[in-house]
Amino acid sequence: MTKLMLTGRHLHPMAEPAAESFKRGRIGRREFLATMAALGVTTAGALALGGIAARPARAAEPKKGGVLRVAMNVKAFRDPRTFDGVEMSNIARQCNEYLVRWKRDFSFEPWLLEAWEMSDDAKTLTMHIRKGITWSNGDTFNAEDVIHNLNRWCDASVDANSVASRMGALVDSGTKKAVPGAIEKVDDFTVKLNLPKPDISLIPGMADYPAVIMHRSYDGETDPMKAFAITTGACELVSWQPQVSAEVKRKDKPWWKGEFWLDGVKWTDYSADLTSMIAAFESGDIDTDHETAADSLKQTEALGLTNSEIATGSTIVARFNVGNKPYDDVKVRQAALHAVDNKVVLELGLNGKGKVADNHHVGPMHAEFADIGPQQHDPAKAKALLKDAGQETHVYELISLDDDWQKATADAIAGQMRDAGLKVDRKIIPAATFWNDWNKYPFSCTEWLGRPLGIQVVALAYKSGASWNETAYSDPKFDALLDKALAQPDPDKRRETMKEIETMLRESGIIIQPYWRSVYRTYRKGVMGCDQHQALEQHLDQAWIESES
Amino acid sequence: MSPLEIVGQIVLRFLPVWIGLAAIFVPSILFRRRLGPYGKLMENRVGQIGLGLVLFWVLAAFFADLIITSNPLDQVSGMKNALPGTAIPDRPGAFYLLGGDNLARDVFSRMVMGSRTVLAIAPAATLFAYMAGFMLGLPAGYFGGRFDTVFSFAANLVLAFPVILLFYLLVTPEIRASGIPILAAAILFLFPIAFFVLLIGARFSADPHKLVLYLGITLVLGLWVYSGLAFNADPLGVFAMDPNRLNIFVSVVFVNMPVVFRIVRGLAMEIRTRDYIAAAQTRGESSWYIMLWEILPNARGPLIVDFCLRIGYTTILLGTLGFFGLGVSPESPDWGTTINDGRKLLSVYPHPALPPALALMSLVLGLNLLADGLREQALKD
Amino acid sequence: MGWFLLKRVGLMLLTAFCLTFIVFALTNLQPNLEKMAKTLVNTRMSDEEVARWLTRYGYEQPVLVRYGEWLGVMPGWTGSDENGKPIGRCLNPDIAPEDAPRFCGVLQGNLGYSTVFKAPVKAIIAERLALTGWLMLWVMIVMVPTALIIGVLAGMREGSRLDRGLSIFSIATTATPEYVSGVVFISVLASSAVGLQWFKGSAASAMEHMTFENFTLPVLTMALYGMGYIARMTRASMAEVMTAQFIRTAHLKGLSFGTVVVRHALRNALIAPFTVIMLQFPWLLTGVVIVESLFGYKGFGWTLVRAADNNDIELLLSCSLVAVVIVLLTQLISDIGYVYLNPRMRVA
Amino acid sequence: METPVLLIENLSISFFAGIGEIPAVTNFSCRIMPGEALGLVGESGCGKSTVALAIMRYLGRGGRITGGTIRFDGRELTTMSEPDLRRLRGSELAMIYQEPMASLNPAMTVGKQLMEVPMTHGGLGADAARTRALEVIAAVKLPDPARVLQSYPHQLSGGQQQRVVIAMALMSRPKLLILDEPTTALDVTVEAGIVALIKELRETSGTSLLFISHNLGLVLETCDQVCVMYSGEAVETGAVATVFSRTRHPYTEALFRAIPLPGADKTERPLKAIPGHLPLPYERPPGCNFGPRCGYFIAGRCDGQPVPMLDAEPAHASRCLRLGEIPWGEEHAKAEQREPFAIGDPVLKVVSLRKYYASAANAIFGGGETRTVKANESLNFNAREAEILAIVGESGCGKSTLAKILVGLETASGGTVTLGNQPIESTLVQARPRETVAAIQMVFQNPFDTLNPSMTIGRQIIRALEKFDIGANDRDRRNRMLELLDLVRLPRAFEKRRPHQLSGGQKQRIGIARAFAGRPKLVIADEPVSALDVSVQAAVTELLMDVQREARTTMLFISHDLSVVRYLADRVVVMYLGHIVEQGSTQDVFAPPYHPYTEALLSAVPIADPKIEKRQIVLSGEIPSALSPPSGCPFHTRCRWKQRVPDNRCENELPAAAEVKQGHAIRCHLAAVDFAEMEPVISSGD
Repeated sequence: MTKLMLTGRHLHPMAEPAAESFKRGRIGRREFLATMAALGVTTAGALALGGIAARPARAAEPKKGGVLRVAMNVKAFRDPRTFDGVEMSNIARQCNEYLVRWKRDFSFEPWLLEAWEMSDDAKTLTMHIRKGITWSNGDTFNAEDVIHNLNRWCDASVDANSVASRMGALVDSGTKKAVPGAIEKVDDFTVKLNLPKPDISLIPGMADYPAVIMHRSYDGETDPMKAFAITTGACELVSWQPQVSAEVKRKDKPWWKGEFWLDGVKWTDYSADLTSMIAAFESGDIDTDHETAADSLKQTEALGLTNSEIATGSTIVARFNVGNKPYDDVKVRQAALHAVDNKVVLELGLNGKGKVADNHHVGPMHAEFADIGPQQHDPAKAKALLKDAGQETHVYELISLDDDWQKATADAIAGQMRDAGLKVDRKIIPAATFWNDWNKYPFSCTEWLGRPLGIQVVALAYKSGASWNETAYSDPKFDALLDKALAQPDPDKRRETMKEIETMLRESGIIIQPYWRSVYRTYRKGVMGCDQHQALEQHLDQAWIESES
Repeated sequence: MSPLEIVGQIVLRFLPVWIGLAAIFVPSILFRRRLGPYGKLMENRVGQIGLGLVLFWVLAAFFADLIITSNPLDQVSGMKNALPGTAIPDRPGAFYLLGGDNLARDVFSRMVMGSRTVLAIAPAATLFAYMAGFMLGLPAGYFGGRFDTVFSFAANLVLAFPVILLFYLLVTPEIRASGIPILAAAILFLFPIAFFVLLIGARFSADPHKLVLYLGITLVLGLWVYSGLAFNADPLGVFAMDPNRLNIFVSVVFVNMPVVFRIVRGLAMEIRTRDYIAAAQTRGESSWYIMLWEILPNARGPLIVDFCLRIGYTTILLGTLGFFGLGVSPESPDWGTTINDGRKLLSVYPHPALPPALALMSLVLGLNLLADGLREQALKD
Repeated sequence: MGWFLLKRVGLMLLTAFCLTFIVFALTNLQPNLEKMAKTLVNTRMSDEEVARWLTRYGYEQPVLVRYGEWLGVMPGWTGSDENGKPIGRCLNPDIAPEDAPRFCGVLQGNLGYSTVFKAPVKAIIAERLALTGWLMLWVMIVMVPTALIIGVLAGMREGSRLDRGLSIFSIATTATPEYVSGVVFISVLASSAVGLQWFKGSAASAMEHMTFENFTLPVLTMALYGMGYIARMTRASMAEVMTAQFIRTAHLKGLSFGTVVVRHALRNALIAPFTVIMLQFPWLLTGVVIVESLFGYKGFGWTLVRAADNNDIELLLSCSLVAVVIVLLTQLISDIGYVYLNPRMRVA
Repeated sequence: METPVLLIENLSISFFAGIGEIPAVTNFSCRIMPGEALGLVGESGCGKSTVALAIMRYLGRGGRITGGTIRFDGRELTTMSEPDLRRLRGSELAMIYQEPMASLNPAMTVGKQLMEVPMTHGGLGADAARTRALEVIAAVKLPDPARVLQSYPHQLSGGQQQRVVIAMALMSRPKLLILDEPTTALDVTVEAGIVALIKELRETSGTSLLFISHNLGLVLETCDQVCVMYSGEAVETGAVATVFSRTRHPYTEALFRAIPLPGADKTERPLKAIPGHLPLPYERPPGCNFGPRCGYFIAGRCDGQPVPMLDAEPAHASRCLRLGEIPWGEEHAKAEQREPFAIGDPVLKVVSLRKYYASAANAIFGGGETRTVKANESLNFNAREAEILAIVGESGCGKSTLAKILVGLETASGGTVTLGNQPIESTLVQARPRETVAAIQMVFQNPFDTLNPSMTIGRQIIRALEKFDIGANDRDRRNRMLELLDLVRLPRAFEKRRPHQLSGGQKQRIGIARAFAGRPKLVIADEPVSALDVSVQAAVTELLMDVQREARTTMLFISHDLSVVRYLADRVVVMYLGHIVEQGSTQDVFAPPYHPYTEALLSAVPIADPKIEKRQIVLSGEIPSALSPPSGCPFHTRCRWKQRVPDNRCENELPAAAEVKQGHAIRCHLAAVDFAEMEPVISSGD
């Protein structure tokens, strides 16, 4: 019989209702899997509960050897908890590992943890650490390492520690450190987290890219060679030259997890220029890339390369900052929403490579998604709303990054608004500068990566006064609804609240959220197992080179 | 549409340009004997071709509204990367003659409209660079001495800067926020006013009535344009400059200025040894009169040639800015930006990038040929 | 001669001083510092975090003081990081803080540390400049002789059909910017779209080993754009020399056309283009930026763009230093070379 | 009978350009016998150089021989193949032209350029070629031949360069040497040296010469035969003495009337300019080309048919139909005599004027050291109202600096200059009051440079009027401008023209009009006619004098041409290296006693009158550089009288200016006895 829970405990009470929702089609596959993982249900158990057939085993037999050449921006290494791009983690993750891995099928695989279990009230998380893993210096991987990392993650006083926000309930808002007594070492291989309030997002948080597990001696060293001197992973770092390239090679010693097929991996930075990456593919200089822009797919196909696709919860929003006149007037904002046909934005901005979204930043991939219907596309109404607001002459200035698809999307939105008779100017700010004021621009486009739970993003981005609330939207009623939703572990129950939240969000008109993106990775024939991941992670332990180029 | 039909349609769309070209060229060739230096240009094949190419784009920019088939910003669903000659859905009889770009906009119309942006910025920026070059280069060349040393040093300083770095430092939003471009514009745009004030002042110093009248007109007009361009504060709202465009404009002027300075300075140094300058000096003419009325008109030959070349160079420079993502404005149909946008998909869709690239090449080529023709004519005299 | 060199070196230093100060002032504008902090720490940092970080790392001192530190005439800043460890401009993990020097600027031979590349500026500049050096070398090898041949052939018989053809060709090359020709070359000669995959459209592999395949296109792109100008200068110079009286003298001495061209015209005709060729070096620097970005060749130009993009202050300063030195050095060589080529300029 | 070295018969040359065929030379014939020298004379544009280049078969693109034959030593040149021509050129046929500097390859040593000739033609090895080069260099009297061979052309002076060019032409002992205005670009004393050299070489080598010049005097000195050209044709040929003493063509006669020969006098025998101008090649009149400008023209006859060459006497031919009817040699200028003219009080007083410049030693590698150029050294002279004071001297003597100080383009380093009662030596023109500015004006040397090319003639004159505060309003000034055009005898329609539409003489008239616009007290004329053709020179000289007389203006006439000075000036100041070496009335200066320099200058001036006898005094050496002037007397390095002065005083001591006569001062150490021994340089043969 399938082992349902990761630990020995009996099935979590919330698991079966969730499975029920899934079977009725109220939540999607990946949302279901995410929920199950959060509760500590095994993947196999989740599959069984959800009535999903397990994936067939690999068709081909992996081959050992070869260096995989990857095109990717090589950003400078920094303390992993402050990573602000998945690219950094993709080098780091070959050397050091994560407690949990978010797999391509949206399930969570225990990695350095062997198992975890969530108490019924969702306030206690017990983590069982995998035994038999040793650091490259001979130290045994144990609770000390995990606690060291947990404490570092929870230190919100450190600038730009982005794991702190993922640790949610563990962080004391006063001291900006872990809540005293929350992290409890049970024994050398068991750690218990005692949460002051229920939090169902911890395990997904630990799978996120900044949560690399470093050795207990790690203290913020920024030289990657020193930082990765002691590792648990399959590879060791050979070089890490920011902006240029990075290289790892397989260790001589066997890896606890088993086989790592590649001899090594070399990432080369081709900057953001698509042409040079295509040229690199053509020249046979690279085997695969980090991400392929939707617009380039046709080119890569023309080159006879393979594209791997995955739909994600990543999206872009054109948001108003209500602190700026005339966007304090909901009519002006609504006019824009009515003017834009999200379908066309998807077509022109992303080459149709995604799903149309409905301007409320919760999607069908989220467990708690409530379908409130598509945004009404009504140019006449848009014009009328603007007239009502007395802003007929207003010129919207839409700001975006100069990144290709983001720029194209913003241009498409601007085009739609113009079609409806609104006046729009476009302004582009280079990536390096964009973030200086990203949350203060009156009307701009921001990219949001997908998170396993729908409520996660909404709480992060639209709650009054939240540090990433770029809309300056503030409504006590909305905040109350958010609190309510956050306290409801059951997605079905949460859905009712979500319906209100989604409706309020859309009616407030603060965001145009045209689509959910699909992301792509391209690789040449003869390279196996480097399919794109929903969070752009590179799980290269699964990759191997069938034939040299 | 077949390729032939596309070409035919395009030729037809350019009808106003053909008429304009004919209206300019036929009388020019007929009366070339009476038209002085310009008429002589008509006897030079290279100059004729160059002038033709330049005029083609000038007229295209002028008649752009008549030529375009779609609004250059209109995005039509279904026309993304459409091939040349694709019919527009819901608009019977309408086509994207050169296809659609990545945002489903009409490449043809964008190329035609792009000529406006290019021809609005490049010649104007070159002109401003010339004004500044005159105001600094003439005295430097004419007087020499310490003034020359200081300004030549400054010019060399700017020239020692890698152009790209300069642009990276000048065209960023950070610099815009710091107000430096406005300040620079405030100074640079003063040069033309100073130029005309001195020009008139030197000429009519003996005639107070005319002096006051002309100076008054110059100052009123000049300051009016000035308030609009430099500070975006034109009380009547006629002259305005988008801050991003102002920034680029100022930077381009700034980069060109030292080169023009050096040319003007060199010419002034050469011409000041002429007897007619000595004659003017022995008449007791003021220095500015000599510089602006005696030296400058006689330096015009090489200056006009360089002016043509410089417009071409500035056009390329604007394209370079687009290439580095520092371009005019995101949706602008200017050629540099469209080339850069189009090149990303070049290997599958060459049609969005090639027309603006060819347009840019032909304009710059035209300017170069024109300059060459002018130079050859000057040598023959 | 000695005095002349001294004067030029002095001028070079003064120019470098002024230029770096301008670069320093521009890169240290508050928004630029903020941008830098965000790229270095985290793009979504809050304003307070940025301010704290800037203060901690010594960026909040007056610009003049910091420029002095860079020059090495002011003692480097010191402070402590969030963990209380001593940090400072002159500190280095390999040396105990007590033993670290007080001054560490350009005067002490320290060009600083690149925030983007996380390495000493000196090492980066040396490595990248060497790469660009190769590119420039090949561009020169291709461009100069071709341009001179075209120019001489065209100018030899001014107005002939050969002259017309070559002149139009030279004009066309100068009218085609690198970002146009490079793109066209890639799509025609290197992409599978056209099918002529003669060369590689990416020069990234040329950084390790240059081959005909991976280095031709960048070299060609740059050489072509620069060639027209030199060719036209040579042509003009040649045409002028060909009308000179001493050419007539040579003809009337009974020399053949070929002898006249080679022995009498060429040397005189090449004096002017020499200056032009030398002054092409600084221009190549700009071209190099475009071509290196286009072909993914990580040389000096590419470094410059990276540094500028990320407001890497000390790297930018060194880049501009290099630029100044290249510009002024080529000017110097051009001046001296002109004198040596042109006997008229030599002291009797 | 001997074969002529050169025989040209009915040669016609045309240029083909965009406008069509332009006939440059029509029906030209001439002959040079071995050892003979033929002078080809005519004004610019008459086709002299074209003939020379046609002989070399080097007409350039567009130039073509359309008819006739050129036989060189019996061989037909017009049809000769290019390789044959090449063998001829430089070996048997050599050519020298006007500017020596431009004729030499600046990037090659003199030696290499010389050696090239025998190595190409004689098949000589390098060593033999070098030996030959040394020989020839010595033959052209260049000092230190070995050093010369290693020099680059720019390291030699203009005179030395021309000697090198001559040497190069002589390297292969040519049968015919063509000299195209070989001395025009040189100073008079240097020119005299070259002319002497040419004469000598002719005697020693027996080479035939084709000597092209616009200067009749030079031709007289160097040639046996002369051919006068006008508008593409030979109009008169014959032996030099015959043609010059028994002129049989109206054009040749008119030329002689236009040049200031020693007999000319500004009041009694003024110069007579040739009216009209040289017709353009494609606008030649029917019949006689000179017809429209000829005083003996008879309509219907002279313009009826092409005029053939007619024999006036044996070996003397003329292209004039009325050869037998014209009363040749008769004086007919009496009606145009001028009234003698009274000279007033001193207007300009120059006392101890000094001007020093600081000059960097070397432009590029120069260090901090600067050297002082002493351009003017203690100048003292006066100029009176209505007087023409000539300032004479060769290039570098400081005359232009003096002019600059007077007009206020420079300030003096010392001394005083007083105009009227006003000291002006230290006031720049900008600081001078308008009246003073208007009071001192200048006429410039180069007519092509004196007018602003981009302004209309009228505008330029009006601007001067504006600056001089003349006329109450624009209409007044325009009227005044038209009057000025009348004054300089130009049509009023010129008002709207631009300078490039005017000929050199016309431009110079505008320059005169402009200078006289403000009724100046003092006009400085800086070689105003030296760049003009002979016939135009006369007109402009006369005009200048008329205008000056009418306004009673004082004129400083700067010139190196002593014939014009003798004709025009009331008094003469001779300058050498910044010093005034002699001054006095014209008669006094042109008669002994002379300053040794004046003596040499006088001797150097070629005179186109076979009746005049001239002592030949050729100055040795070069004009010293103003940067390192000789100590003592500046002229001592070239003075032939030096040994008469004891104790090396000339080397060590600057002589004082001593009056040898009332108003005639000479700055020389020579004693009165020596002065008394001096003979006139020029004497009339009768």
